[in-house]
Amino acid sequence: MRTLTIEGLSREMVALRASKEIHDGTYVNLGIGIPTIVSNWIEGRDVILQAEIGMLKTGPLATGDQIDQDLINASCEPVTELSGACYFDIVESMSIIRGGHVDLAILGAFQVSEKGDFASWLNPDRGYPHGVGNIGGSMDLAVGAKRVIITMEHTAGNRPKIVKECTYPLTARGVVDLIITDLAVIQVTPHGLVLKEGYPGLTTDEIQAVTGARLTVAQDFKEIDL
Amino acid sequence: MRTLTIEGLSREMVALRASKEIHDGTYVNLGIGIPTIVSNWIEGRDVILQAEIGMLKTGPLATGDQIDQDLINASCEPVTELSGACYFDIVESMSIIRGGHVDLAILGAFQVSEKGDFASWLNPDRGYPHGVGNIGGSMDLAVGAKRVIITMEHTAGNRPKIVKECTYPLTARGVVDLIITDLAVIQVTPHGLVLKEGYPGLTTDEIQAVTGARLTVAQDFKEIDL
Amino acid sequence: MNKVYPSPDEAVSDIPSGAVVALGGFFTCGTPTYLTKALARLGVQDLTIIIQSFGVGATEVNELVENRQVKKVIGNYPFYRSAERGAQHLFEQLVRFGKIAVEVYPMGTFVEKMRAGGTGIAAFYTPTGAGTLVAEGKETRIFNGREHVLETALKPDFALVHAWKGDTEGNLMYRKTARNYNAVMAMSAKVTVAEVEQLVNPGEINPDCVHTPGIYVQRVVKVDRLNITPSAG
Amino acid sequence: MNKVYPSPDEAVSDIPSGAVVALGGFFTCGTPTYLTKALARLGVQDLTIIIQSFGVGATEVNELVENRQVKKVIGNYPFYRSAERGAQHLFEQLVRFGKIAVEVYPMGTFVEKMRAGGTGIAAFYTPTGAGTLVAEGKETRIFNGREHVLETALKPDFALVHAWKGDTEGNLMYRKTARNYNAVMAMSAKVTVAEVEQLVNPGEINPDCVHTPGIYVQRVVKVDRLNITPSAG
Repeated sequence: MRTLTIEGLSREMVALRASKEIHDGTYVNLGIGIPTIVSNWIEGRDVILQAEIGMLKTGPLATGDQIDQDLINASCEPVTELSGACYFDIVESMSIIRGGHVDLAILGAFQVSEKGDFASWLNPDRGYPHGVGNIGGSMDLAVGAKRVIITMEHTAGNRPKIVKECTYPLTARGVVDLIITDLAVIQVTPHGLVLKEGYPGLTTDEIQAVTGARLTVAQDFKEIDL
Repeated sequence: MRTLTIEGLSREMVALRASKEIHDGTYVNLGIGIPTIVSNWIEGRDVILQAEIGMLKTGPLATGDQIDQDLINASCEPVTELSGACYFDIVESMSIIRGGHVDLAILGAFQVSEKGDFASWLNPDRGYPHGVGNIGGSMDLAVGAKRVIITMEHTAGNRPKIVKECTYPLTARGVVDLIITDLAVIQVTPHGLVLKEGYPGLTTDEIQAVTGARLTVAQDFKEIDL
Repeated sequence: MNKVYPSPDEAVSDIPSGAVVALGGFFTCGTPTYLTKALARLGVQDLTIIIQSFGVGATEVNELVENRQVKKVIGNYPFYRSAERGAQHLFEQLVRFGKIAVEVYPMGTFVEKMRAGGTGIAAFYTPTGAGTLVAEGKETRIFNGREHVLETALKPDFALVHAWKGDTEGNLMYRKTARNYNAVMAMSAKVTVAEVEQLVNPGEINPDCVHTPGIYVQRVVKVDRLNITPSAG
Repeated sequence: MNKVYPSPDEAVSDIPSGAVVALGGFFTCGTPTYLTKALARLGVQDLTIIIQSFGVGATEVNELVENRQVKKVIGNYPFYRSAERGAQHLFEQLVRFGKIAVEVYPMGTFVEKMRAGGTGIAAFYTPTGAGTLVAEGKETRIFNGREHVLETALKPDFALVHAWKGDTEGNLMYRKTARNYNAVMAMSAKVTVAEVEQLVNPGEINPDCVHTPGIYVQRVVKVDRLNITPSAG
């Protein structure tokens, strides 16, 4: 058995893999972190981005003269608007999200469980009072989007982030459809986790070894398809 | 004792009396019937009319070239807009009404009780199935407006419309503040109805005789103040 | 993301019998005339129609009644104000004889139920209707000393709405009081079809003035502006 | 109906200690900078502040913390994303040591609670937060096979909001994503004070493009447009 010191996919490549899950003609919300990078891979495609702050058709990050202080994304970065954009308030934005109008949300997470629960908003290590953390739009996206994909590192140091039961406070229960990490693509099914794709050269046993929940290997298991 | 064949105030005069309850600098919603006529008496005053259909600063009825098919009131009459008007959808319109943002609603009724209940939306004589009638915005205005004034004929034929208990299906319970009829102005208080003003020449006993609930005569009872 | 359909008939062609269909408009104002006529031509049956008002104004709605396509109406102001006119009206006759079921709600509850359907809220407590026939058979509860009625979400299968301006991706703008029920029905339905008087390209509507974000709208049809005389019939 | 106040200080002068005050804005975008500074100058204490975020962006909000005017915060994203930066931030330190109470809600619940306060709905059932810490101590109920959490209305005493354009009667228009929380806070509060970059006469805003109808706004103050560099701190 070899030691796993493998690099895995870069964040950019994880985002690229995630971008392949986006169908043309759909509305997508991208969370903070790796999901934000996904936007670089869909420029020019027939995909409309929704932003929590109250916008449809968010364009790429604004630079130089494009920067408008009244036009930011949920990470407070200046962005641009594409032709046909529209603005609305956060009540409407949350109606769009919670009401099931967004086709796909791609989010980050601390942990994902084999049941499709995930935890993303409260790191207990920060030591805040009970139940206090940065929720943002994550819980609404989790319950409202028609499909939820989590993109994240496969492990935090040596600790698996894909687990049997989340130990961090949950964002939502049973909502994750697909997990895309630097090492694998894993589908959440009613029968547990199915390993669909792996990092080139890694065996399924090696992936299982860094995963905290049991993986069933898909019949069509293959190398991650970029 | 004389027979009451008195005419009482015309609908226009009832509306005029009601208009005196409107304070400058307030937002007012006027119902169908006599309340609609009130708008004639407040032209030029610093009062803003709210319309259920989704408008602030409704102006007088439109005539001739002013008529715009996209600009009507809740009675489907073409109206005009005053400078500074704005439009919104009916969800927002009902937020304004139910949310307590309207200072005064002037509405019509079939019956008003001594407790301030009133009935205005379902005439059982029309013979519809149980609970089916034209509600419109009446129930929302009744519970939402900061002050509710009912303008109506004092009686329907010989039948009192001001009663101990409403026999018609209620619009709302305990919400009426003031009743203005062709014969009297009556305040609803926690201790019952107080007769404040009467039609010139009518005695308080004569008004009591055509009223189905007990009236307390106000110490400052006077002729209707037009 | 081109959502333009070539005709009203094609835009409503998959509405099945038994569907729940919301029709925008307030009396004669902002009604989806072309789409409603297309629905009448389609001839599907057993429809549940969500609409402010049946008797008054928009005659094309009555085609649905004359064709016996309507099983049930959910609305707010179903009848003519005048009892005499109402008595002569086919819709009211069918209601009286139990051929069409009618469910009425206070205006605020009516729209809030649809908004709840569109916004993913299952139910809400409103003070409107407490202590009246509207509350019959419903749960009530005291909040802040005041009785409230529990009302649940209403989510139409389809909404047919009328807008003044729309772009090819479904962003809509309404004109004056023609906005009325159209906006909430558009956000509420599973499939929203909008007829628009002016069809424009993305970017031609001021992004700060869009009333219905395109994400709520699945289909757009260009229609001519009709000349309508406002009238409560 | 002239609602114009001569200065931010005069427009907030009656906010008492212990008041519940909502502050619009999302990080650095659309924040009521002038009104917040005026509230800091006013020096009232024991405030409950309703705001998206404390740590990030808008520094004038931190003046309220430095002055020890804040008893409690109700929000959605209170802290810096970076633990290191947060640890150095007075607000987070005060929270950690229990000097400022914090109540957080999912974004949709946070705004829906305020909307409920403004629209006269006492409470609502949302699927968001079900099965999480957010639902602790709250009633839950199954609708359509899915667990929902009962959340109640939140009605601030005052809202301080920032708008791009406002007329003297309080009709407001926001610009791009600066609309964010401002609209719902304006409709929710008992008293709403708006600072506006452009103060115009009634009729100078397109009536179809008003975002906040004037009926929700009690006071309007003209302020200069600031030059802000968007930054999450």
